[in-house]
Amino acid sequence: MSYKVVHYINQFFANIGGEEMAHVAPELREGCVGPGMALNTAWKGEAEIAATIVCGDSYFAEHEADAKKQVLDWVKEQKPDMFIAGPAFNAGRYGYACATIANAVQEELGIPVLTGMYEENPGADLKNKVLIVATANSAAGMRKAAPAMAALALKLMKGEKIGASAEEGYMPNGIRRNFFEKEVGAKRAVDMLVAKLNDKPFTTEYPMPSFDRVAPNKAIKDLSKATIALCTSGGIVPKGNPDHIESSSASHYGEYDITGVDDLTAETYETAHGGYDPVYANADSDRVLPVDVLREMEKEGKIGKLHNLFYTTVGNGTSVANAKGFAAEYAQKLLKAGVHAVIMTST
Amino acid sequence: MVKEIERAGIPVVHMCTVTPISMTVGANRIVPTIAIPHPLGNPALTMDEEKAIRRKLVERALEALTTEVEDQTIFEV
Amino acid sequence: MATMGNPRDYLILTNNPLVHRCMEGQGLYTIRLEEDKSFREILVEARDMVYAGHTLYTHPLAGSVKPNETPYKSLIVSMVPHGFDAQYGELMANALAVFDKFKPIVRELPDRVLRDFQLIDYTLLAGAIGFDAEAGLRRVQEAEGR
Amino acid sequence: MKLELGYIQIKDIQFSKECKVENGTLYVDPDAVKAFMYEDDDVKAWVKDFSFDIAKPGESVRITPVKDVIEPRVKVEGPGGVFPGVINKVETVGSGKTHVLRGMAVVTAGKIVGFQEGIIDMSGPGADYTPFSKLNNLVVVAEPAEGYQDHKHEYEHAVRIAGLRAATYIGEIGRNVTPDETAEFETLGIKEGIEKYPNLPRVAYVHMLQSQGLLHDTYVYGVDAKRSLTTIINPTETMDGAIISGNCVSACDKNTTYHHQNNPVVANLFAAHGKTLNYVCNIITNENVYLADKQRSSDWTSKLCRLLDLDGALVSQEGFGNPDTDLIMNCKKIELQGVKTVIITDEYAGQDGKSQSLADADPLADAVVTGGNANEVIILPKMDKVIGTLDYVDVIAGGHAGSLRPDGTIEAELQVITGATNEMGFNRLSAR
Repeated sequence: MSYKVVHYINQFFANIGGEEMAHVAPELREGCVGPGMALNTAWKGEAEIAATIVCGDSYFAEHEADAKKQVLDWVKEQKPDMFIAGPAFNAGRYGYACATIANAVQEELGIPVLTGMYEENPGADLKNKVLIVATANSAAGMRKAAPAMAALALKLMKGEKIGASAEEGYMPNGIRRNFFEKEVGAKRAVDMLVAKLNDKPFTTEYPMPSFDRVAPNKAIKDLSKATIALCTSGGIVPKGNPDHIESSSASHYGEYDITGVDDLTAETYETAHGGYDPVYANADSDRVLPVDVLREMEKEGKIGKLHNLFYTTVGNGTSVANAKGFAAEYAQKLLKAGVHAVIMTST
Repeated sequence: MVKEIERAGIPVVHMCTVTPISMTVGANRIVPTIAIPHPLGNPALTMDEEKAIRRKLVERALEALTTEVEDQTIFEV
Repeated sequence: MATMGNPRDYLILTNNPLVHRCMEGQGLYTIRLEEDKSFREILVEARDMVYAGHTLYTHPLAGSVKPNETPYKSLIVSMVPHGFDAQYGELMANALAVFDKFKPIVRELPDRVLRDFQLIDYTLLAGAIGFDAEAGLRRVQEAEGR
Repeated sequence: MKLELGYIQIKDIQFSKECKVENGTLYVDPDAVKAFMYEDDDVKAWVKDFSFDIAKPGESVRITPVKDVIEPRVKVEGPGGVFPGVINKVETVGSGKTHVLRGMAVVTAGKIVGFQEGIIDMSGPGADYTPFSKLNNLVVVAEPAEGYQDHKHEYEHAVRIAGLRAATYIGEIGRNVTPDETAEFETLGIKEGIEKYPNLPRVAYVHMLQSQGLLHDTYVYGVDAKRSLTTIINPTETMDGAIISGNCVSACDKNTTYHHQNNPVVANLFAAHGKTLNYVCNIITNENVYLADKQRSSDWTSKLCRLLDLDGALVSQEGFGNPDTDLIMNCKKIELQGVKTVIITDEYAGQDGKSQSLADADPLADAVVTGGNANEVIILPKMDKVIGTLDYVDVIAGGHAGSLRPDGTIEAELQVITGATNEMGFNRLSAR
């Protein structure tokens, strides 16, 4: 029995047409189409493309939600062992569609996925979420890309352990994997140094963690129409700490409604933070979370609205990964609630 | 944490006493505050004076949110 | 390297009783022994002091014993704050990140192993400030009649 | 300074009443080795007994807990003797001729502390990760004298010296043997080098030495490295045992004495010397716990790089955690002097490979070679024979509760394997 694969390609690779046909809606075809043939050949019967989904690049970009839903429905019906998209090479919108749809299939249907594209393709932004085989920057690279993708896909279908990115040809995805190089480390180091000394290209084996800076967002134009939310790492919670937020190494964050609250008082709020002297915050939590003045400004019409929920964590000893996770999660909530700007206070 | 909020597309101002920490965690708009245990207050003052200072700091924070910045910027009070 | 720091300014944060036994009263430094604190809690305490402006004198990840193996941690910060230094703040934050990436090991350690972990932690600390670790041990052993 | 190494290939080791090398077989009398080890007072005082064993490549044998690995060598011409300042008197080595018993090693093993670590498997999957599985090993297991628990410093010292003495004794057996192969290594004086290789980039090796305390030390001509300022040493001196290991924590990335004798960075820089670069010298610097020491030592390293007018420097590391800070400080400061660097390290990226690999980082460290992720989990099958003891496997680095399974297999992180993720670049293992 061979493994069953669903393949996603765009209008160009399905021979429908170029840019002028990029508007075509998704369509499901039986068997393999275009580049799928190369994959089938490489699998030698061990796996086979059962169906191919063709979608115009502009259509996907302009109707992402609809396209996604349609593709997911079809893939679900097919019950494949694997979903492959592309390769997209340097085609930007196609690459974006491949990575996005592969990510959706993986997350929502739990099916292994793989795509391929050129490193600078905007779709490669998702490389930490979706396995992406690095390809050349034009379709001329198909001859190399197809066998690499086929081999990696087969491993994924068989549930085999996959090797390091350098061995398997996928883009580094933030997961470090060991493997044996051809030369010992010292030889590689000397070669790298000689290249560096001669201004020749070399590739570091461990890229330093990007000193990840997020560019500042645009300023808000009109405060009087803006919804402002308050967040704090100072651990302000309703008196009695109802959610039992730990004083250090917190495992969750707090979300509290301040509808109708004009002032935080010693009777109503306190801090759960264990890392600083809590006396001042307990006596008047506005000293950490300035609800009182923001309410005033709301009444004066200086700001549009103070968001009715605030988010709280304790900075003290909470692991970086956790803190990041908490903030990423409640940031989405703030976004959905239509918050325009955030004041974050720290102790 | 400020970075995650910024990443979600919401402008954020970090009010923080130790501004170098704020710089290291990647905040873009920073307003220095009073002291670690009471960033937005000063127990040595009367409640009214304290609130006035708090208001000044929050106004500065709102000003930061309405100011375009290119890079990490500290909005001294 | 024997260092030229000012021992009066050394505050030794530790959960290791051996550090206290061997070093208490033998120098101008101050020892804050907190036996009920975990390795991580000692790091957090130090980090918060560093954030509050205390100088960090020793590296928080001294030694190659992994943080999920040994329960003991000793390090030195200044008695009084001298002003926040971002470099120390980063070292402390990184040390906590390193601690957190190791998978916690749940186990009962036999006494002899605990004693050895205490010994290693103590010698690393002693070595850092030029305190004669062997002499310290001998003094304690003699006092305890061994 | 010029040194000729004469390699005597050892293909087999056998116990015998007579000590000799014949047709690639080392015949050795354990009693004679033992007697030589006991000539040292500290060994006499702290080691109750030694037992000897031989482990050969491909055998179903596990050696654990390993303390040190040492290659037997003997100086046959030129000043000084091997392991100067420790076994032989303090006299500058690194010139003349030295015989090497290649293809074998003396491995010291036995308990020192309760979490003693270091595994060498002679076959199976674990053997792929340690270079010592490819050698014929004469294993010396030490048993401590009564009361050693209160004298770990003295006992560690005794076992360290015992291993070096055993290697010295065996090296001596090769004194009058004709080497199978010889090789010459020479670095030049500064002016001489510039005149001879005017167009080649000038490169030095920045060799970081573990120097933190008990079981974390390195000795240079007998001096504890933590008490030394950053300094310069000729690469050939290290071939005569000028640097020895007193480090026995973090098995995967500690440098054994064997690593120092056979430093792969030295070997590969010599291979490129006069062709693509001009190998100037080694700079040795320490990894101390006290932060001001780190500051001072890395300042000094970069200062020497500038003083030597280097174009490039290769930096190697030893150990886990805080040496990452020394590594990054060295790299950054050297780069800021306008000297290009490549650094060699290993990674602790967590069992899932998702965590940040190093405890420190800097954008100037843009050329990194890695020895792999030490947290990666490996299953080591049961071996027919254990030399040493498995008592410590549950406690050792990377081992975790239940790591020694009832069927004799061991589930552990690569950390437990001696030399697995070596930060001098001794191995082929890497990660991406």
